Amino acid sequence: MRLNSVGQIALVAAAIAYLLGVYFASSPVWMGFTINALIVAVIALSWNITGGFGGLSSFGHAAMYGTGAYASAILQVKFGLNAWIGFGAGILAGAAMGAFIGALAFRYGLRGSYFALVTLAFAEVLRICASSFEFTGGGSGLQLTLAPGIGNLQINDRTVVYTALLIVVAAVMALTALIKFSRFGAYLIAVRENEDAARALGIDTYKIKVQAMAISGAFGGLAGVLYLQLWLFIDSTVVYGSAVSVEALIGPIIGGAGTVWGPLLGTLGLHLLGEGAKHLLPNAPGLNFVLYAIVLICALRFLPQGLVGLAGRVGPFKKKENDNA
Amino acid sequence: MSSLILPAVLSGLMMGAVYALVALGLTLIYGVLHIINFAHGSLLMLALYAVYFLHYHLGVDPYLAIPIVLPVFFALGYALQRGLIAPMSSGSEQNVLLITLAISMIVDNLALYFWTSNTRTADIAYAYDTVEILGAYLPLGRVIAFVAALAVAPLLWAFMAYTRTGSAIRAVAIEKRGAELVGIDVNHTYAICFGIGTACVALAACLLLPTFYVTPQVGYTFVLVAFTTVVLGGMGSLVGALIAGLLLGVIESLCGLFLGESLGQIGIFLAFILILLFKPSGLLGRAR
Amino acid sequence: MTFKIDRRDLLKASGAIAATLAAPSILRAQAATVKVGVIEPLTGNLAYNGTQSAAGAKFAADAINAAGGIKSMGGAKIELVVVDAQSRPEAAASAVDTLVQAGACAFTGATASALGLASSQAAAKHNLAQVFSIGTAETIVQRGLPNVFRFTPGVNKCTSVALTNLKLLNEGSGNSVKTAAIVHEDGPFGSNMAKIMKEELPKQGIEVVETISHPTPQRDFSNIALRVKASKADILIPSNYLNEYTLMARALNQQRVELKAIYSILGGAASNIKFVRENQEVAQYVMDCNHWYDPTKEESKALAAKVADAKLDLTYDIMVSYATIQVIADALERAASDDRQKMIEALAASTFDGSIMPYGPTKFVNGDNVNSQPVNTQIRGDKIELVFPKEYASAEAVFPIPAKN
Amino acid sequence: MLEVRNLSKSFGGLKAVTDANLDVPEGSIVGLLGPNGAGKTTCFTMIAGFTKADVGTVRFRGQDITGLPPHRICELGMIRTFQIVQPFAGLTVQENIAVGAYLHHHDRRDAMSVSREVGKRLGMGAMLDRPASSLTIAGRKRLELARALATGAKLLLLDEVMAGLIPSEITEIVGIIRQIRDEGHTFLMIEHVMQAVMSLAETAYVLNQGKMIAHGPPRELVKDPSVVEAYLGHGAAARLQEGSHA
Amino acid sequence: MLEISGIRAGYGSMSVLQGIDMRVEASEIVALLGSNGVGKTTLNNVISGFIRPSGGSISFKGVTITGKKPRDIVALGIAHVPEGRKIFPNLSVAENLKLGAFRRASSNAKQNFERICAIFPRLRERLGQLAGTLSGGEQQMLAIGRGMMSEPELLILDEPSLGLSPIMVEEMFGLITKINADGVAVLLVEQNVMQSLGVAKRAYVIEQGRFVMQGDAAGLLADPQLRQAYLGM
Repeated sequence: MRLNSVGQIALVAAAIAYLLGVYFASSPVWMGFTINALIVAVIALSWNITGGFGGLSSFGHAAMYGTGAYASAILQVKFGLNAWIGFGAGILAGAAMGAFIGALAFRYGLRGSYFALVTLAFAEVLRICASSFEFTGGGSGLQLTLAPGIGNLQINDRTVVYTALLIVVAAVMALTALIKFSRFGAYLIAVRENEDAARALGIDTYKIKVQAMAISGAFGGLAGVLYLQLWLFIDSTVVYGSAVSVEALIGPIIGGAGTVWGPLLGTLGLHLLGEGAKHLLPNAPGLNFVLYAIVLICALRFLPQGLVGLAGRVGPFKKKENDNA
Repeated sequence: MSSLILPAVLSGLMMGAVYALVALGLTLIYGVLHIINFAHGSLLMLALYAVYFLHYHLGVDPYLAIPIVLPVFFALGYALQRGLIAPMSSGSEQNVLLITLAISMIVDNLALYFWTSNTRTADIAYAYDTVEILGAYLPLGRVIAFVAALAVAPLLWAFMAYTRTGSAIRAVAIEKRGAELVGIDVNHTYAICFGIGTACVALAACLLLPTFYVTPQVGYTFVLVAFTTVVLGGMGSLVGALIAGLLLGVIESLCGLFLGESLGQIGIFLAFILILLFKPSGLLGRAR
Repeated sequence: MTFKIDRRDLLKASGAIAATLAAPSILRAQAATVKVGVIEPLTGNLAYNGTQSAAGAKFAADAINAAGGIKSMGGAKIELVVVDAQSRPEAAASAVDTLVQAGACAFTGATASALGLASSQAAAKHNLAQVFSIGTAETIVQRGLPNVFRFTPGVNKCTSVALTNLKLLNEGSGNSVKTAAIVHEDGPFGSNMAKIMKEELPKQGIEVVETISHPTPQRDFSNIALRVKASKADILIPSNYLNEYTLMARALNQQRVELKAIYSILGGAASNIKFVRENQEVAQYVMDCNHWYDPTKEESKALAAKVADAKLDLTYDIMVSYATIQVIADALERAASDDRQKMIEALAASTFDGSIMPYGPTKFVNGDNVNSQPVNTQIRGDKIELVFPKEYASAEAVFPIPAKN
Repeated sequence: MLEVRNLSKSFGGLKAVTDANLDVPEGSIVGLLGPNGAGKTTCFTMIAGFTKADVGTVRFRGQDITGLPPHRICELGMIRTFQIVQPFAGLTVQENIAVGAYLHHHDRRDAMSVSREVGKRLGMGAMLDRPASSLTIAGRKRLELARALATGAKLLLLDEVMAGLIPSEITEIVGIIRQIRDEGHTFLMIEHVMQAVMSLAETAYVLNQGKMIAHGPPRELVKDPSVVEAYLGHGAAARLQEGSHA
Repeated sequence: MLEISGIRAGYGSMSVLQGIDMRVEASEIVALLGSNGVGKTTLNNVISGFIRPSGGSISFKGVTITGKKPRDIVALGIAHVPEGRKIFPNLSVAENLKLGAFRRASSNAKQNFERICAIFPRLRERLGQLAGTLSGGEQQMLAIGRGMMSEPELLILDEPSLGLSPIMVEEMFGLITKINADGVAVLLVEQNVMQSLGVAKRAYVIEQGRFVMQGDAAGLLADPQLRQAYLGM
């Protein structure tokens, strides 16, 4: 997590100040809104592994998100297992789904828009399957029994939920940083930048890409499980819908793909933007999305490296040796 | 059930023609600009509203709306590419995707705001008319759409094959640098292509409205199938899109008949994934 | 030190936004007002129903305010706080936070069960009452949440009443209907309904010869119409939404499917006047067992007039949403306070019978209004007539459909 | 160390490489020469496992490596570089080299220290923390070499490391290659510029039109009329003969 | 006709051309020689408008063309046949040729087409064939033919003999002379030094973005420095 400029430090500091400030704002709206944003940040961080570091832009991260949520929900609802087991299983299921999609797609060397389309198609197939089969609850979806308690991973106190999510996001970011500054991360970036050169350097690029999909899938599954435990209800559109896939990629791209802070910053920024748009146009549902989309287009045009990249240009530090923080 | 196979195949073909019509514009844009146009469904919706309102307010028959709607949507598509997508995307494929997404967000929500979410159907005298073919009753509107698709795909193909603009589009699609070398204005050609693609969607709207409804969400009903059609037919292949559209219509219809309508949809997406995995170039596409 | 500044800034910022939110209400707040929430999907795929419901709530609030507001609170006016649930559960849940912040005493919503489940659960944490306008899933009232009040009938009651009525109708026609085909959307309500029908119809001597589920959206109904035709069913029992119902009706007509009756339960289109207007021919004699108001009441007639003035379609969403605001207003009247806990108590004790719905006095048992009931409507000409129960009926049922010459 | 036998490859109708044979003894520097489009790079891609040869075998240290994927070949100790050098843009110079070092040093600290050491050896000590994308052409060529060296490979296939360099830079890189060789590495290098090869290689092979037309010490090769003609065109040998007499 | 003065250009921070001055007169063949990666292709791309130079200017027939778009430069009469040919493989030979006249939809396009078919009889035989299915030499001919379709006064040929068999190379140089004989000036970038100097009137030798030798083709051929540059002897 190295920050290279005054701007980046200020940006991160602002985000941290905001996240801590939520504790003191004593506003359920801010807390609720930030809780939603944090769950989205987890799926954004998931996308960031493959899309950011690996240069593999997926358009179907809902596949992993939904699989995590459904796996956990099915185990709890149909098999009566404890939520904590479901939690772990959801993460594993997400990882398995990621690895499966990756194994198939990369076997045939798919990349670019083809990869995006295949992932999109996978999410769609899963959505249709989930709404068609009995054990996934069909179109009715799955509803967890309301039974608050830490044993069931159902927490009523919102401050506790918020704190837990902050810890989860911090942990996922720490893992991201760990990956970024590890052999695996270096390999993944090498694959993104130049796959042939990477192969020449002894990297099994297929394996690396599938592993990246598995890790990304685990994070995606985690996000799905968090959603499930928070709202206790899922159906096929809610967790496999393309809205999830869009949210997964939009945050990192706006925040700065392939950075540790980008996905969180982008997601928070976009949610704040959405909330702001809603307040600017309170009596015109829908028009807030129009405003949001316009700002999004401008951001794409004027922030080529995302928020982190923009901030990086504000007061950059001189390079010192040994600045691997 | 077996007595239903023939009518099912026929109605699949009719529906498939609509998929092909929607996919024609998409395949053109996809094949030439190499971008995934996520606004395609929203543009279809917009065109359906245009046709609907022409009928509702001015009494223009949807089929007679074609000469009005087509040029307008061509201009719209041209302007979108030239004025918005190209300048705002800075040449990044990922950005194009997100910009088309943003466009669809804008169009959808403006439609919702101005026209509300009411379902509208055009009150047309022949809406219930059918044509009897091989003992099956086929809706007249669908038969017209089928015939139109069969006519339009070759027309478009001929346009691409035999006109100066057509060959410029094909040249830009495959060898951008070479096209620049012979003096083709690549950005203009891209925009023309986007315009034609959008005009195709408008045509699909004219042919679809008599047998369908329009809501601000109606685009999503067709857009994913259209993507499938494009990939199945081979990126950029117009004739491929036509064949793939018809094929998907039949697959969907037969899978729906035998597996149930819900699960039948999976047939389409399985076909999609299989084709992407094993023959990414599609039925009539070139290996890339 | 810096930390304090951050906190203060943040409070200021959130205050500013809260102020912009509340700005319109402050202007109107010269007379005492009491805030009632409305959480409906105004965008996304449920936008149509959500927008209709929100409109219904507004008509009710206007009517109550025009009649002097909440008298026990010195004629306080009802001010609606409408929040978009975006057709997504988490947005519905977040909307509750907005209501709490705005100071709502109770709220109504939320069109789809998935949204309602999420919102009521979130509201439980704030002890905020939700009076469900529409929320047919039985899980809504099975969670033991004290803040949940469902004014309208759930899916079980709707189907059982529908079955009872169907039995009466069939007996009246000399049991002319012997076989049935079910066409349902594969979502929660359609699937549930189909399941119950498949179990219950045989008990009435009606054999289910075909069951077809389809997704939403479904683009083509030709196959479905053909299968219904091939099954030679006497009666078609559809459960789907307006768009699909429209396409289905057309396909049935085009494929020349002859039926003795079309009898839908909570049908999206059969109770939609626009469908009736635009598809008169195929809509004739279609019956629906659904939420519907008591058309004989003066207030109902007034509502119908206002809806027509506003150029809206008079759908059941408007009616039930109107009625739930009436229920909330009654509870406010008795609680004489906008305290959330007092509202829950007042609602729990509700015996209100002044709503526009054809119900007896309200009685919430575990949050479910045991005196609610669906009614049967039938399309006749360009009107939707109420045919069952008899005491509210505006027309005599026609069953089976008279044969065409 | 490397034995290439009867290697052939055609693309469509075009025969890119026909029946190529080649030997690289351990500790030597062998050149692979030829004009543009002669098939040199195609040879490399086949030897290093990037494309499958139609016919022929490749043996490395006695082991048949024909058809192995590139990463397996690299693990065995043979690595190729690319003509167009593209550093991994998101990484610093040191991290770039570390991508190579990670092959046998899984721990980041080890890999980073190996890469620092390799970088210093190649005279890149001062730029280790700079973003790789900021390097000049010469810097990139060095980085490419450093990255390859960091994998611990013993045989390096260099594809035109001198192209685009100015004479002083060429002299430097020639020195570096010599130094690495003396540390126990073996080189097979594609060069278009014969000048560079002359000063480095003991033996060279000349490829023209996909065929090996000559091999031997470079100094003799430049006198070989067939080589001269391959380079300068038909009739060049005779003209040159004339020219040197004039 | 073509005047280049003080051209500097590069990619990003990398400078490739460091002040190039050259000229090409009407109807002459000028050879541009030099080994790989010294900036020959960059110079061509600057002339045809693909790369914006960071300094210097180019004029063609007295008109400044620096900063003009490639398509406008084509219209002025400079045709660029690039390295790698950049033909349209999925279009037929005839379509490729017709597109060459894209900026000159004039009445003599047909006449010009016939003229080119006459110069390249092999292309005439394959008019209906997809360009991608041609052999390397034929593709090169097509690329040149396509360039000729714009009726240029200056033809820039980048490595036309690359990857061709010796017989094809002979044929190619024969064609270049033939084209030149029609009055078209040719800027020839080649590695085939002997043959280039054989057809060219004048030549420039470029090294590291600078000209190190220039002058009469015949004179250069005899210069031992040239051998040095190429063969290191």
